[in-house]
Amino acid sequence: MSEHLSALIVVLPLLAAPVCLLLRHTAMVRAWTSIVAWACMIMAWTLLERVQTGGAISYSMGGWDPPLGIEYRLDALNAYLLVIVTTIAAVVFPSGTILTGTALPEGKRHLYFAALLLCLAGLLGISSTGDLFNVFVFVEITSLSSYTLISLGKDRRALTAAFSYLVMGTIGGTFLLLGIGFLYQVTGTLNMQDLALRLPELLESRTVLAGFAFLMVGGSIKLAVFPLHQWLPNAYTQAPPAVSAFIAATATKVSYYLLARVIFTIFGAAFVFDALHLHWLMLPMALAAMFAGSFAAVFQTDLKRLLAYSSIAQIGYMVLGLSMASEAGLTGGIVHLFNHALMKGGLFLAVASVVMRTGSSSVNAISGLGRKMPITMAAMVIGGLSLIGVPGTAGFVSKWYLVVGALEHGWYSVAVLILLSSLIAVVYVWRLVEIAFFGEATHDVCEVPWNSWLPTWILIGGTLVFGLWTDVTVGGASSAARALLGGTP
Amino acid sequence: MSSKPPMRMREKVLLRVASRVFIPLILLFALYVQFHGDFGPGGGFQAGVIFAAGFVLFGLIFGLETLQQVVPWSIVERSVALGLLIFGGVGVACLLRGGRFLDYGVLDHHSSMHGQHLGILIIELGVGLTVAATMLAIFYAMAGRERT
Amino acid sequence: MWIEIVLFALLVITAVTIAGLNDLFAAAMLSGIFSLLCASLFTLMDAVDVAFTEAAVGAGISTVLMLGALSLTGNRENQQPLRLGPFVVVLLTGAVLIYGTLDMPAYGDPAAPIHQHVAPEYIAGATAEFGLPNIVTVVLGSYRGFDTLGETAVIFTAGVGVMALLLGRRKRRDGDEVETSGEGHGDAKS
Amino acid sequence: MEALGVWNYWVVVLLMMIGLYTVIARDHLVKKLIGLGVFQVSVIMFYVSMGKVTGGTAPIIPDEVPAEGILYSNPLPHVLMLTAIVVGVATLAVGLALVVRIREAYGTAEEDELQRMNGAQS
Repeated sequence: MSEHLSALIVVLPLLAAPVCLLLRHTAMVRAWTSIVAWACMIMAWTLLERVQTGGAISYSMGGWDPPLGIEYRLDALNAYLLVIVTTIAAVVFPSGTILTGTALPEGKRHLYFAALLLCLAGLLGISSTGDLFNVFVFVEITSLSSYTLISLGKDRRALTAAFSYLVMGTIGGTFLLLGIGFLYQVTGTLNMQDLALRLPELLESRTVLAGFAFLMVGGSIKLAVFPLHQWLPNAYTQAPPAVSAFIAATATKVSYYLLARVIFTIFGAAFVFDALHLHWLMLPMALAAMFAGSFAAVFQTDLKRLLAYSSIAQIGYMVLGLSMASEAGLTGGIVHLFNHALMKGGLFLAVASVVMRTGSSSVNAISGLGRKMPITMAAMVIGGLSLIGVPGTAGFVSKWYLVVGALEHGWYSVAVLILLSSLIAVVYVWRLVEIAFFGEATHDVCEVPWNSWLPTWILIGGTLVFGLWTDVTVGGASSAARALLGGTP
Repeated sequence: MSSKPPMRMREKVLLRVASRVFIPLILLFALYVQFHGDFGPGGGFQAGVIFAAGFVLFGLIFGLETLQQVVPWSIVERSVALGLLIFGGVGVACLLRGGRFLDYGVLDHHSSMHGQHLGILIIELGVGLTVAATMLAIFYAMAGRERT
Repeated sequence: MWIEIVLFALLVITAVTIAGLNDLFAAAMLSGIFSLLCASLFTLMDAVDVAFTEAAVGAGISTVLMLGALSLTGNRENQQPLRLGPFVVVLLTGAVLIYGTLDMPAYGDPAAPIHQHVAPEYIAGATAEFGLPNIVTVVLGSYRGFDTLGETAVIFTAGVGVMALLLGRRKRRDGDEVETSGEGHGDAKS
Repeated sequence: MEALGVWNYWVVVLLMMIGLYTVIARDHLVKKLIGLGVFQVSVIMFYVSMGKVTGGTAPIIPDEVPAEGILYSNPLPHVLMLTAIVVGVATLAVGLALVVRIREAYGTAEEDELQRMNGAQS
């Protein structure tokens, strides 16, 4: 069975979702969802180990060899991504706060878990497929389940947030479809490897250029790259907090992967950066995102919205790494995928605990909670420190590589700007610390039960562990970066 | 959708009689599309849509309550799940018989062509079931709401 | 050739009318007609399966869903002027699209790359390995069966979404029609 | 003259632009979804146009013996577009469900009014 792992890791959650509708009973469905997430995580770690020792794995669905059939292809980059996505799922799904802030009555909760599993399956599908049209199909599975999950937030604004996301997401998805169509029309293939073989002689074609543009814009909408980010703050703010934790930690990572795959594997860095000079477009956008996101975060009165704006800034860091197109820069961007998933997932879970106890996610809700809920608040502080990039936390590691990458390019001003934008993060994180530890206690609450704070601490603890012990994260990221830069692995 | 003004009795009788003829025809056509998809245009998806249309028509004429007696909600919800499971189950069966996921050829060890036919037939059934049930579920969900 | 030009002209007229209409019932019906016109064009372009599906889905199910939703939400739309910002975005998108078409193979050209690579093998394989006449079914079911599994999952996801959003406000014996999604929910009457 | 060979793509582009404009510029949420539908169907039209081969027939192999030498239109775009149609109707269903709920919760389905109400709330 083990050679089928790369198919099973997607198929298992995909088929586990309908099982939720048959089980129906909330407690059973909840346990089932967690078991599936854990199984996926074990598969992902196995696959990563196998890819790192034995090279890329190709699996042809239906036994039809590519380009005839759909190929699932895992290399150092996807396997790394699978580990991120499944690990976050395995931590978030069993959390005691998973249902906090949802508007679902008892008889419908199994639908919520089905949507979570579908979202997971979609993300895993995008991450591991080697077929461009198959990407579109799984993008739509992810998107439709995310719209549903977001709309289940408690406030009625969750509905409008989900609708705006639906409109933006569908436009993005249709742009992807257009881009795929343009490339298909001049090459006759949908397989990524095959496209990479056939495109080099067609790079002068205006059809290929337009196709590239649509893929990039479609992917950027999904990733919420500044200035296409408007849907993100509302969606993350209104979604149930555990959903925000899951989506913020995984969905943007997968979209980022998609862009990297298009740029490096399908088109090749030489075309994108040497011929098109795309970095002169990406670099300002990344810098603008870093500053605009951080600035906006400073003025937010809602914890989830604050974290959402900080996400936009963090996406900026990742895109910055992409635009460097060097090993250090890409390593920084890719390792930041992992680190940001840990810290944002942990922070949103901490907010979920706050919502569980106080019923509110406003910044004022945590006033004085440093004494009432010390475990949760300590996690929030460490997560915040990691967002800033304090040495010893995971956030420092990614920023270190980004600064090194910038210096290698001779972009000294960019390196300075990275440090400056981190200073803004200090402002909004310090504000939280001040309110939590020096504010008046307005809510008379106690700490959340262990099954709620433990998931938070697993992720936040991860940011500490991977802040010091970087073998796995940086090692995996740099081999992924080399695989990308080396063209087809 | 359900809270339409009641029709006059005679119109309703006419509709009911006409629907007695048409609804079985629609369902029959759906079955034809389902199983003839290998030869002409059509397949599970189109058949599912038509199948659901037949039931929706029934529900519009005889009322949501009557339709729910014919096709109870629990069956609809389970069918939505079951269709996808049938499709995936075929894939898993291929794995168990030593092939790749969805490699129907291994379903029949004597003739891979026959195995392919069998596989396509079953997965189309799965598609049809999920599509028909989902469309019906959406109708139930919408028709059960009242205008605010 | 001429029939295609006429159909395309009708499509453009329909689309412009849809964009301009304030009566949403009419717009929904017109979008059904738009789908039907597209289905006719698909038939002319030899895509019988797509035409069948588009007719059943676009002109059938989608229109019914829209009318159903409109009966719950009302069909009046406020008048609004032409907006400059969206207009610029759309023009820009259109410009890139037109730019992309300039190097495309001509419509119907049998030498186009997509007819040379992969597709011939499907056509050959349908007879040799399947013995089935409908090539589309063969590709859909077997060669690209995993896409179809994904497609079924998309439908399933939509079902889950609609059930989660709309189900359960029916009047049941226990009267569990609360299902709030916020404080203001449900009591805002039109 | 070669550009004339792609004239139908230009019409399709025009349709896409009208659809996209309806999505972005109109305020009523159902109208947005209708526009989204026009946009998606136009993309489907674009794909199906690619698959057409002049002098070809529908990709269904006839029963009669001389099945060789027949020119078929490309079946792959058709297969892809069947999936795209499904995606379109799935999105529409979820979108409409959201509109119904929004209307129940706010009493309106016009975007500008919704924004005003959301702004007043926060």
